[in-house]
Amino acid sequence: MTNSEKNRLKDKAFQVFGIFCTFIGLVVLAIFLVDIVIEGVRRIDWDFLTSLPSRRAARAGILTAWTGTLWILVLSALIAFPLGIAAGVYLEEYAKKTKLADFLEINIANLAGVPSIIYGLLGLELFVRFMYLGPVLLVGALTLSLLILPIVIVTTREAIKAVPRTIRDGSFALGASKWQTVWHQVLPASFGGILTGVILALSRAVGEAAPLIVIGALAYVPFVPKSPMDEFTVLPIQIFNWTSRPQAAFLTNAAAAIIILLLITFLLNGIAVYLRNRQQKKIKW
Amino acid sequence: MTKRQHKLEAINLDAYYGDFHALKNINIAMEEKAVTAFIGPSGCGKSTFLRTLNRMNDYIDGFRVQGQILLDNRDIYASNVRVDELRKEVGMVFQKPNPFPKTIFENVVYGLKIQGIKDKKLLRETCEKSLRQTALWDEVKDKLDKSALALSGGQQQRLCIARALAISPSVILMDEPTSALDPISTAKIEDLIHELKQYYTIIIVTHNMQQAGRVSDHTAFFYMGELVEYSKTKTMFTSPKNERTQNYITGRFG
Amino acid sequence: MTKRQHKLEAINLDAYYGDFHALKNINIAMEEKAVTAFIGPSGCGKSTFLRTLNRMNDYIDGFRVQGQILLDNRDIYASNVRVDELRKEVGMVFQKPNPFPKTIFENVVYGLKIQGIKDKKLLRETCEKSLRQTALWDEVKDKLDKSALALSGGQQQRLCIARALAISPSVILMDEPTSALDPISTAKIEDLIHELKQYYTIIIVTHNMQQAGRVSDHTAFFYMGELVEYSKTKTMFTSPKNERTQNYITGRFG
Amino acid sequence: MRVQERIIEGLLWLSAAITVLITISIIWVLLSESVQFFSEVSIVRFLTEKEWTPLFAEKKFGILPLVAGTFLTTAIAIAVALPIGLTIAIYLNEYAHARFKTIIKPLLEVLATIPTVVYGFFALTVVTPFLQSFIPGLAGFNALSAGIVMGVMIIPMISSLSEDAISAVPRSLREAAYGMGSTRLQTAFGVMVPAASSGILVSVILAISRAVGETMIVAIAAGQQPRLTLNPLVPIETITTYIVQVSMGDVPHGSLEYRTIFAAGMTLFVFTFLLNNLSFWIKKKYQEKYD
Amino acid sequence: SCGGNNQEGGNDISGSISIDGSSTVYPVTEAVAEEYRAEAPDVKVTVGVSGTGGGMKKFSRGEIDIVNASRSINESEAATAKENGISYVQLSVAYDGLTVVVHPSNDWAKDITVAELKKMWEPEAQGTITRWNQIRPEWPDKEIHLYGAGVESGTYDYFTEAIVGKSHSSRGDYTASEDDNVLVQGVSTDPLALGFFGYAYYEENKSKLKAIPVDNGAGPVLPSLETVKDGSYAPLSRALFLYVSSKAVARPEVVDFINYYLENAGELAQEVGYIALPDNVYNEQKQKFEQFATGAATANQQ
Ligand SMILES: Nc1ncnc2c1ncn2[C@@H]1O[C@H](COP(=O)(O)OP(=O)(O)OP(=O)(O)O)[C@@H](O)[C@H]1O
Ligand SMILES: Nc1ncnc2c1ncn2[C@@H]1O[C@H](COP(=O)(O)OP(=O)(O)OP(=O)(O)O)[C@@H](O)[C@H]1O
Ligand SMILES: [Mg+2]
Ligand SMILES: [Mg+2]
Ligand SMILES: O=P([O-])([O-])[O-]
Repeated sequence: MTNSEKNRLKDKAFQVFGIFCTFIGLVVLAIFLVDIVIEGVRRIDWDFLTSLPSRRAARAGILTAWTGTLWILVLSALIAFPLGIAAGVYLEEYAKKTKLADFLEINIANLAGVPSIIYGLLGLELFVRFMYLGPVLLVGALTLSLLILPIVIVTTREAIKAVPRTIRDGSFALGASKWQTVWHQVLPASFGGILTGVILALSRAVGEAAPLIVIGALAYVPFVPKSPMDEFTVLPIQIFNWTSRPQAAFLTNAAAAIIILLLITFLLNGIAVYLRNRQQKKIKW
Repeated sequence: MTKRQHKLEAINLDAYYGDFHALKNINIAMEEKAVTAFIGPSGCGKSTFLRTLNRMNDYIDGFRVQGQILLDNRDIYASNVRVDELRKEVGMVFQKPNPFPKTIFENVVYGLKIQGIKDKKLLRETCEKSLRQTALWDEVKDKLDKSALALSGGQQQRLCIARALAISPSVILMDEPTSALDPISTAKIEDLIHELKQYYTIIIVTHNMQQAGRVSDHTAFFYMGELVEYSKTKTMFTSPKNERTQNYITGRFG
Repeated sequence: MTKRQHKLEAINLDAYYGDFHALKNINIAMEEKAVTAFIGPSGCGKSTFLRTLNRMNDYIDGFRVQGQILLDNRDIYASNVRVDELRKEVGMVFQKPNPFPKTIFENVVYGLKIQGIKDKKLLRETCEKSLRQTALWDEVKDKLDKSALALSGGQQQRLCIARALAISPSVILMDEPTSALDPISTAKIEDLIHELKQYYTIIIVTHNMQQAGRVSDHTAFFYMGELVEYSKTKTMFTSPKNERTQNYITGRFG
Repeated sequence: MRVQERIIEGLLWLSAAITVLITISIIWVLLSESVQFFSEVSIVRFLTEKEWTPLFAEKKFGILPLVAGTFLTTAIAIAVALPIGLTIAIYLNEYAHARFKTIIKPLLEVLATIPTVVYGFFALTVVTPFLQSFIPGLAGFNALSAGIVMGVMIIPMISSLSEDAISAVPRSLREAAYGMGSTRLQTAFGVMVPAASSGILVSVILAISRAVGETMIVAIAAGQQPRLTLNPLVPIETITTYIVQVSMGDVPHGSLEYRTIFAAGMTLFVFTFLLNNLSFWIKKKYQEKYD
Repeated sequence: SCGGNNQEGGNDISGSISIDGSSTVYPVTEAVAEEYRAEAPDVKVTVGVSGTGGGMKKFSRGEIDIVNASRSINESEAATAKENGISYVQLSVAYDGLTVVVHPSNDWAKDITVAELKKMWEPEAQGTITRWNQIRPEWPDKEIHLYGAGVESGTYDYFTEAIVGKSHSSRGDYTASEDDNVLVQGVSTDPLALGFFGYAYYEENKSKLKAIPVDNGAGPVLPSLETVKDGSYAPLSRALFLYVSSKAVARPEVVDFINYYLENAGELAQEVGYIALPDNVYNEQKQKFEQFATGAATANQQ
């Protein structure tokens, strides 16, 4: 009897500890967001969004940074989206379960685990040095595309995997070819999931600073980039730059820029979650 | 073409999933415009055999067959056979209704569309004809452009049959077509099978022996990859020759 | 305690998964040291009911019961009942053999260990006794410290029964205990049930009507959450009172 | 028709093959520069010297201080994230209501979506001053607050992956445990955690690999001073920070200094590569235990 | 064409100018570039911070137009420039006093001699001089945390030259950054810190830092406008420069920018915390540049 009571007590104790642990992360998150909002929100106004960088914290804005982020977002999507989906489709629908497919799978898992800064080194050597492109938007986008490609591939595969076998069987049984089945059934049915994955990947790209620093994108860029061959800066780099300044006014700027960056990240994630939920509601297999 | 000839025939058929020997030396000949039922305990190879009949297992890695399957006396595994053509000849219906997540109309005409047929009128006519054949027309004619997923399970299954009929096959394979359905839908599908066997050769896998008794002309009993017994359904259920058949039919296992 | 008294009794029992009404006003009394079988088509609530008998559904979100379940005339849903004590009284065996990924020995004595029993000798004795009861002792006595996952499916299932017996319950619930097994293992388990009913009250869910006929004293037929018919097994199979029972038993559906 | 199918398949194949090309490029880039580096600096020096001052007149090429810095921040991060993450995983699986779980899990995952510069900012401007209020000797740049914040960042990684691993344990096992009268705690630690141990291990390894490669948090908050120490209170430098530091100044292509970042990158790559493959191997080996 | 005709205004000038190099000069150039935006909005001026050394390397390879420098070009850099067919002009833009700083709570380091600085920064100090009391016995027995300019910087070259006696020679176990902000950040949050960087960075963060007077034999002297200007803050006073490449002056926007720079450098240098040169010196610089520009133009035409 005592044993059984002791067991129940331990059980309760762990429950309390579990609640504590679950909330500690969220509490930290909350403190953190509140802190940043208090610090930065008053700094955000139209001028802040439309001003170029300045040596005076009060006059400095994030126009270059957010336009750069937007450019990077679009360019990376254009590069990683088709490539990632095509690779995902190949691996899920076409590749035979051979050694080669195993190798591809391990390889992609590995790429997904390569630290982002290594992609920076790759971009530096390949695009900046070898191809002589310089630290321009296109190079940043290429570097980040390579970085998020594995994520896009993996999520594409999961989305495709979620399409039930029976749908493919149904299509094949009516005489459809492999590509017809993929095109008419698999892709439409998994599109929501794929899009979700791509957006999540992009939200990762939007937050990256390290690889861009390595390719040399840390500079005073007081103009809005007009083409992929322009030099650029992005929000995380602007934040990094301001964070490393000791003056309080720049830290306020950094906090304000962080709010914008978080809004973009959360927005992207929100869209992804929304799409995922809608997808789950819409199609019940 | 006279009735009661052999539409489909397996000769010394072996099938493997990788190293696993799933079908062992199957010899069987199925009659035209009749219903043949496959029965047997779970995992005995019924579905595997059924799916070799329209080469549905082609895309499974490591799957291979030895021996022959003759459709109208032509080996369907011969190298000059185009799988898509074969599948137009041999339609298939699955255990779980699997309508595409598209409209009812799109479901029925899918097979035609991927053949490149674009003629609106023809598509509409075929759609109506197939839905009438499956006694679904009256139930869905007002919502052809609604999602097929909104139909009930029984309706979905009949839609899948209609979809198969739309490309005018001569053989229809059915893998436990009623096992996910309620009694009333089951009865409807069974009636439908009765209707359809005038025009089509039907092969049905079922785990419900009473169903096999009700709908089929011939029954094949599989056990562990072997075809244990194949005979007229009546004979099989009244006087099985093999002890394992007997045990299975009387519910000693399964 | 005389035999043939009511061991377990459900009174006006309703059960819900969220809004879904899974069991509707069930009234049934199960006899001690006898085998009661629950039959019915898939989804009719057999498992749900079985699992209310040892409150296994407690952890399912949104699941709730109304009405009473009496074990030896005490309501098991009363607030002073401790679930872990209840489960020691009412053991359970599942559809798929589910040994823990531990040694055979550890599996059998798991229930004792979590009660805090550490006495090596006692553990060993109970282990042997339980394994003997399930006729498994001779097959595994030399590999008690080997992983239970290495056993065959049938052995695993008997191990799970042994594991349940080791904590000396008075009731054993079995949810389709043979549906994943081969004919020979099935026969062994059925024999075992015959043996065990001398000492235990056994309640078994099965989708195999012949099995119900072979092993049970009483049979309950569920349909769509209702208890349609409950009577002596022989009576049920020879002269069912209800038309739905009749239809089910003769395989009109399911 | 046939030809078209072939062409499409070819294109798809090409896309998949690009991933191999990326790997090859990474290895080639790192190797070609590192090989030149090691032709000037012996591997023995690289691995055994205790100081890292490749940019100074008195050049020392011992990677150990950077490895120590990386190890220190990673260890602190894991010490924070593992107990919390694992407890969360168990709590969500065995105790929490399903509804609660569906709300909490994505909320926790928010932690992982926050850009790491933001964490760096947080470590430098909030956590360090907070810690300094009761650890007097704490320098403004230090491994401690960077490690703690990194730990917070990877909590969801461990909790989510472990939670997945635990919920992948067949329900039947949990039911068996409950059926024997186990409490939730006994079920969790006696049955679920052991059964999911390979998945949990994988989550921890991946978290380590993530922490090892993490850059911005340490670059902002941990300092830039290569120092062979396990003292978490002083400025240190990680491998990643070194690469960032050098990239920020211009190091001319082709110089020995330029190559040091590739040698450092190679070291980092080898670490994470080994960790990733280890996790992959464990997953492959043990995943099929349950179907 | 030559730059001469565009001198008078040139609001419609467009193009891009890339500048890189010294972090010490950066604040001045940044300020000029920012103000210049109002003058010529279509000229894209990017300013990087690679340190004088880093900037010089890019400059001598012809990758950038202008380099910020906190020291004069050295021989090897000049040689590379010559190899690449680049000639250049050196323009002085301001004075700086390299400032030695500690944490404001540091109540022991009231002054420091050049010898003591040498003792703690010379290469031999690495790993051995690690505590305050090793430098001056009455200072506390506590760890010393050093922060200083990165090796690519002119500040580093200048400091090592002036203190250790040999350019580019120092210990390596300190927090080295090309970004002086990081150094300010580090010293201002580390009670055991000692660091050095350009005067502007001290000036801007006075409240968080404490400058220590440097004793060069003539008693401790703090850096300030006067002591830098009159040379009494020795040996850490120095001039800051721009180098403009001969290839770049062919472009009107570069010429326009440099003229604007020299016009406003005095005021802006003061604003960001440096010491302006006398007006006549700025005029000399202008003439020097004009000569160079015309010279380069003829050279280019040939
Ligand atoms: N894709 C596959 N890869 C490997 N083995 C398979 C595959 N599909 C089926 N099998 C195996 O082949 C055997 C026959 O399977 P099949 O699906 O034909 O059985 P079945 O008689 O249809 O059973 P059920 O009644 O459960 O549908 C089984 O042992 C099964 O495990
Ligand atoms: N966790 C759950 N949440 C919601 N509904 C459930 C849950 N478990 C079962 N149900 C529903 O309750 C009904 C009864 O399920 P139950 O598992 O008791 O059926 P069963 O008779 O045991 O069927 P089977 O023969 O397939 O095991 C079904 O409609 C099922 O969908
Ligand atoms: Mg089957
Ligand atoms: Mg059930
Ligand atoms: O001014 P520097 O950045 O070269 O020291």
